[in-house]
Amino acid sequence: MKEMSVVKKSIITAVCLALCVVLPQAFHAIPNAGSVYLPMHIPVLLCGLICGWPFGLLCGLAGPALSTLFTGMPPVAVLPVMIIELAVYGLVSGLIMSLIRTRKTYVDLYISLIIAMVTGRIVAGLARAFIFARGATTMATWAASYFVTSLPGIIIQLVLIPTIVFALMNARLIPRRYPKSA
Amino acid sequence: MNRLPTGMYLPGDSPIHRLDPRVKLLGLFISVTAIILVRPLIGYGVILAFLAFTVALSGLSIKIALNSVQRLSWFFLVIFMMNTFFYSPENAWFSWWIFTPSSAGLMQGVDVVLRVVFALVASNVITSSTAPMEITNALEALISPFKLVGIPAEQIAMILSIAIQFIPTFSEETEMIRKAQTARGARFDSKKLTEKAAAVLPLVVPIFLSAFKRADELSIAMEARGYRSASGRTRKKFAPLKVDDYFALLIVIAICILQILIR
Amino acid sequence: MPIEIKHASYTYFPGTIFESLALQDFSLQIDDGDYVGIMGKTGCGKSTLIQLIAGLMPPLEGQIIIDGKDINARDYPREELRRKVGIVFQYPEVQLFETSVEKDVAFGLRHSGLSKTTIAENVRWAIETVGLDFEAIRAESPFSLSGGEKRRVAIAGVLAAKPKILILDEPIVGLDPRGRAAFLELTTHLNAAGVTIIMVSHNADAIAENAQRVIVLEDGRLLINAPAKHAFRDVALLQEKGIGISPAREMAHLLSACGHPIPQDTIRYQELLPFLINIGKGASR
Amino acid sequence: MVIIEATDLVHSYEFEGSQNRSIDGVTLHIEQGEWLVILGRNGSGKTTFAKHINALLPVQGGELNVARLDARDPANIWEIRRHCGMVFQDPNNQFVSSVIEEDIAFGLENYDTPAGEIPARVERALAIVGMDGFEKKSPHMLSGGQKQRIAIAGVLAIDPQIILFDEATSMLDPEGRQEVLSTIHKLHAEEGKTIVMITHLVEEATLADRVAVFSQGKLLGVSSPREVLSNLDLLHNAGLTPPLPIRAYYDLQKEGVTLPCCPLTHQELVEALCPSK
Repeated sequence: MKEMSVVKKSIITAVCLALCVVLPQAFHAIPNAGSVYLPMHIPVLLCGLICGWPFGLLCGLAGPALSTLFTGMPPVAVLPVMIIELAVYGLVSGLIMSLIRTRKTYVDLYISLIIAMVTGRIVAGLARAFIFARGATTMATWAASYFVTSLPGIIIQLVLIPTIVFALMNARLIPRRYPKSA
Repeated sequence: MNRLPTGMYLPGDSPIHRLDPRVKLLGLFISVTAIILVRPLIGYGVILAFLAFTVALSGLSIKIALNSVQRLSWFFLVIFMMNTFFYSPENAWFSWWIFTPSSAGLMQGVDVVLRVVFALVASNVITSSTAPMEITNALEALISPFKLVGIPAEQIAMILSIAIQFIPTFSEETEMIRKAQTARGARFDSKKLTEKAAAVLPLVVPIFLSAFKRADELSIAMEARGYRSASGRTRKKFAPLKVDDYFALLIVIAICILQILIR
Repeated sequence: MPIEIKHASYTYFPGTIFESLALQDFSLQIDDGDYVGIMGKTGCGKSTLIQLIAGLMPPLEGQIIIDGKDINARDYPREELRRKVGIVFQYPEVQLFETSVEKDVAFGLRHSGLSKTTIAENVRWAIETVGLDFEAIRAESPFSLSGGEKRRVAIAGVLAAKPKILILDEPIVGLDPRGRAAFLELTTHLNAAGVTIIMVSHNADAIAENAQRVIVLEDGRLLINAPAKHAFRDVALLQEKGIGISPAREMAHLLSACGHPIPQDTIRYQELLPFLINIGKGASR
Repeated sequence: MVIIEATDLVHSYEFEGSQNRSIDGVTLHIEQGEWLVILGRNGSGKTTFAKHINALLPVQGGELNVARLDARDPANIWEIRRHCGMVFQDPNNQFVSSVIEEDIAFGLENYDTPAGEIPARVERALAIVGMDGFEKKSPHMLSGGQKQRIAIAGVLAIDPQIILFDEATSMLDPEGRQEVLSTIHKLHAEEGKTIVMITHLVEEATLADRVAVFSQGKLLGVSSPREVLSNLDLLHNAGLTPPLPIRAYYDLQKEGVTLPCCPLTHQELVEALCPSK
């Protein structure tokens, strides 16, 4: 397996960032999809998994801001919490992916994804509770907003992201993680 | 897609359009801080007057300045209701189950919604009057001091520039893919959760494949044009700030300080 | 099933500074089993027209009527339209997404209500019709195929629903000569089997050699709507408007100008050749 | 003087564990100031060959010298790319900025050109491709042909001796194709650039000084357009379709009518058939 060059990783990060702006717009065409599908999470998680933590972190930090700049969504008021949440996704997914090697690509992907998704939600909940809306959030509302209402989004991401990674490998657009493995 | 995206750059030649993008970005940051800090009623008046003045000066219509406010109406309604009904059980009008509507909550709801609207107007004015590339360049200038702590400002600026450059291409392509899959019978409006997940696959998988293919081709094209890394390249030079720029910066800083003083 | 477009108008971004008119009071009828070539410069409204026919967006004014029914009426069955009208967009290979070729081609039939065996038959038929070996390719990932094969699989994905109307938007762009020839042969083959073909192309040769009727658009209006034989009659007009002319027609025009009158409805190479032979024999004599 | 010198060039890529030859022993010399067209079907190896010329692919076997630099030496990569620009197929995948002047400056910045020189060189490059006045515009708002001309200007700004066109007209409408072809003509005639143009359109080959035909990784032949295009067997073996005048030439021959020479264009066929005019 050939490692991708920094130039290539940078451009992949750039297209993931562009998709942070474009995907939520595309999902608007689908009735009330934005809050359910969490479209912006997908490019950030993919960027972390494929390009590593520094690129994933950048994608998470800049993606929501760029989207606000271009489309007005997410609204400025929720931007800080969202940036923190997405930055953690990009960072953690990349970190875990570089730490574990089970010899099975999909196992690596799922472990990294799940840890990233849980950490991101915990950190975002903490940030919301301690910095942005002191006292106004309880454990219950946190759990409700981050796990229950976004459950469909979580399931979709768990289906979608590995599918995309394998499709990219088959198309030879990214190198295989393990040569000739499933 | 038969609607313009909000916050899209509208070329013009107003005093706001002509401001240095670094000043505009910094100005936006300071004004949003001022909006968060605002406390007494008179403070709202100052912000409102300042925003009205900026919108008038920018030559953009009120409609553009208020762009996306209407689209967010349900979001505002939710914030407003949540605050009204859950804010505080003290001095509630009545209490039923978990609902404790109060006038303090009502005020709080109005307050939050107003702040968000203000921030939206401020960012709409800036994004509508500044070319995205100018914003990236300004960002590069503003984050370049962080190079001292090892953050590669040029590389980040390059990535942002390429991202912005790809946005219109991806928007068109996404729309095309959506239409192609609709014509093939894709159902994006299914109710069942599993079907919902299945319905986004035909849209999202092609978008990523196409985007990564474009990334692949662009990285080859960039290398063919001699790109090695972000360092070792010609440095961008920024024009010095003009009198107008200093003046604009002074106004926003003054407003921000005022908000702190009258809290 | 005839297609009737009645006074259709379409404008992009109405009411903004980016407003642009795509179609203006446009009326047209396309008969069953026709092979229509659509030409015109970029931005003339061709893409808008075919998307309106495919029911992907409603016209701002006017009606699109297929089989006597307004396809944008509230009670019109969309599912039926999707199966009746197939549309192959430019670079259709980008729409591939499934894990295997077979699944991707079957995608359009998922909600069709057809039985499993019928679906399997249709999929096999579609893959074989585009000239691929079904058994060899069915389980492959569509992404690992070559560019030409990907396009064929994508087209099979549209054909699998056995549409009665097939719309093609610049289908041969990027294909090499053999790929082009094979694809154009496929369209005439389908047309002979009764499928209405509507093909948008800049390639005048491909249109002249295959289409029965030619439509030329200019600024959202109909410039020419005539049987293919007559559509290329006015060479001067087409040149002035920047519309391509089939090589055979151009040759006929040039030879007519130097004293060898060749009928103006000579648009295909095989029609031109006897005249060339005659002229050549005359010249060498 | 020879500017590109490929001798017995070989390249194979690995796919799912097996080795596939994409070019197989190609020997081709290209003269300075020449306009060479490389004809071939998709997968004939023509793009792989071109990617070697500006060092986008490393030399695996054989020899390659570009502008008197040995392409096998990794130290020469950047110097070779400076002498040899490349314009790609999809006009949308070549831009790094949404402001044209910044995009054109990109190549110059890569070679650390003094900042003061950049605006003049950007302006000159835009003037050559006939896009002056578009400095502040976004490439996205342009037509396909205009986008490709901007891409050409981006390559031209670093003043390479050789410019490669990898099917640069294949995604354009006839108008855009004409714009790009006449720009290439200008680069060749007025700027003295060596042009290497890859295409599968036989019509485009008529414009060149010489035509090289690739098939299955091999160079089938290289000669003047008239000689190559009138070689029906060669075109057939390469899977290419001759344009109307050449088809007519052979069909007439079958009928016993032999024209003095094989016509390449419609005009030449008319002249051959109407000798009086």
